[in-house]
Amino acid sequence: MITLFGVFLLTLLVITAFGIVRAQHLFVSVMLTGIFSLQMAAIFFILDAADVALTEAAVGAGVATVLMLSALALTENRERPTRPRWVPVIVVSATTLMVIYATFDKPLLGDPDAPVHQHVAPWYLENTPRLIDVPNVVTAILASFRGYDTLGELFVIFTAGIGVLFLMANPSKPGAVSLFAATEAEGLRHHLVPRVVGRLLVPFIVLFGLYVQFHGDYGPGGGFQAGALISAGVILYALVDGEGKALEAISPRFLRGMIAGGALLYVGVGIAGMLLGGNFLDYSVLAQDSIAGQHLGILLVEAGVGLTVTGTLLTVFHSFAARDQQER
Amino acid sequence: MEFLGLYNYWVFAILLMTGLYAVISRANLVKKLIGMSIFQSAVFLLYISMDKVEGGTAPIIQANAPDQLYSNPLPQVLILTAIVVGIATLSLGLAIVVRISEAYGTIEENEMREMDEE
Amino acid sequence: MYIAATTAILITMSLALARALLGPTVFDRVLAVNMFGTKTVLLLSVIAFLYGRPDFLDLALAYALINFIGVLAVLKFVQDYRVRHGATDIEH
Amino acid sequence: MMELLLDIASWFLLIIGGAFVFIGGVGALRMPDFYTRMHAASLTDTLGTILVLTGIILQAGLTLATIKLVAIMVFLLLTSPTAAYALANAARLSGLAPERELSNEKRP
Repeated sequence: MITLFGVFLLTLLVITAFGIVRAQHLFVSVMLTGIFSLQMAAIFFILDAADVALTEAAVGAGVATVLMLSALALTENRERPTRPRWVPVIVVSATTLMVIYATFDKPLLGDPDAPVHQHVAPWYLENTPRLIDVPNVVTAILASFRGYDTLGELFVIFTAGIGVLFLMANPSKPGAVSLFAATEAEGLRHHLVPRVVGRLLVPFIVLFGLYVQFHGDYGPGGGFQAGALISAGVILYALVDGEGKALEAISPRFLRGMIAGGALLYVGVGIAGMLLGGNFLDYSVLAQDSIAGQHLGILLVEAGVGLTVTGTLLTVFHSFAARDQQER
Repeated sequence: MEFLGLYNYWVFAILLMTGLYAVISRANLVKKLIGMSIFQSAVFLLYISMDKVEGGTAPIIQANAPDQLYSNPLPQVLILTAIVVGIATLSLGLAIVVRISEAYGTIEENEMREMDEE
Repeated sequence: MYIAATTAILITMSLALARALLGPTVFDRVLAVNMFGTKTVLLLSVIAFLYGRPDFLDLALAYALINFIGVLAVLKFVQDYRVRHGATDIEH
Repeated sequence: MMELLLDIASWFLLIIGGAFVFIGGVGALRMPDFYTRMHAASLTDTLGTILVLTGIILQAGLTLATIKLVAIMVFLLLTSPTAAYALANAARLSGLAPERELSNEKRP
């Protein structure tokens, strides 16, 4: 039965994707992207990937829509009508058919004998309780077994944050019209209902973010999800109470410190392992016995991830929201 | 019901090419970025479809059920980080589009090309 | 019984999607997104029980908390758009 | 006996809740203009949520899951009307008029 639900959702997903590409109005595309992300999260959940679904939820519902809208506010929200061109249609259709033809050799969905399930995955599932002793195998692999990967990904996020800062940091021209966040510098302050409810929810969102951060060893969660959730909470605060208040609460300097500090914390844990006589990112030597060391290492590394993700997403949001539109 | 076992992969193929179509056929830069993120989501779907094990559950080990089957945790780790990296790179792309729009006054590729040729 | 509720929610999702694709105004689409969000929260809660793993309710909780940020962003977008352009060509 | 009663109650709530959710969907699709559509969607959103989540709570019993479900319900009941308010406000600000009312007034 659940398979059928999955098939239904996947069909909706395809329809939504066509709608996104077809829409002339970019605002409509962005709204449909929101629906797309909700469907993806539900599908990930049905496919037994709770951690991934939580990530998609945290990123797609709060941060992505707001970022896209603030970018649209700075550019245009209407696409010029283009003539349908036949070469791309033909190329794309032919490739689709070829890829579909290729799938006939793939093992069916959920086949336990598929090659992917034979190689390293059983080892991880078998040895995580013995070597690391946290229930959530995804967190164990993310932070410990494949710590190098995650370090790399973290530095991609770090670099993207630095890139946005470089691109958007130049001072805007005097006399330019202030926009998105800066309308009367007030946020939604004269809308009483959103303001009250928004203010009420901000602490709960941040609290839930912290729960996801520190409960990540036992349930779905971890630094990536928590970072996205906490930045969604701060973005909500910026929306209801104005950009200035949010910047007062967490200053840009502090945010930049978070971006760099998180990455440094991650690398620092790795180097600490080396100094204590292990390998880079080997947490076993951090404490008296190796399991306690692993726990400590995972905690610190996830905290580093959370710091960098929160810092980057908020910095990006502030760079977009505080930017003035230049005279055209 | 047997043929539904490949349905996820067909949807993957269609989504992948829908995203590619938006990237290669549309002149609008924001639309291209949205197409890129559809492309990205298609890849996520492919990986997550492969992690499913029939009768399994999410890989959070339950101490009270020693014989429980679990889905494959490895694709989940890869995609989990990729989603957050995806939003970071998307924001970098949007920042570039905003700067282009400030420099040219448009985000349509063909109009920019005309301006460059003048 | 979970299956009946899930089916109802899924059908409602497709109705909301139809509204999002048909429009005609931008706000209809935003309404559809918001509806879709609420339905996703319900769907995730019901499926968590259908699967017998109620510890995955965290996901539904995350959506319940942050899903309306998007709508607030739209309100702000419209408000600023109006201040900036004085015009209302955001619909259609 | 108690078990059976709880089961029946929760099934009843789930089915009624599903029905309300579905009616809301039909309303959002079929109503003539934006404000009526919003009316249909937001009202049934609230009631359907209460019914479905209460139905699940009866199944869950007294566990951590119940606390999470109650939290989900409270947050949805807070955010969903807020979203409806924000949306109606945005539509009104941008000058979208309730269609029927206007056409009735114009009619002699």
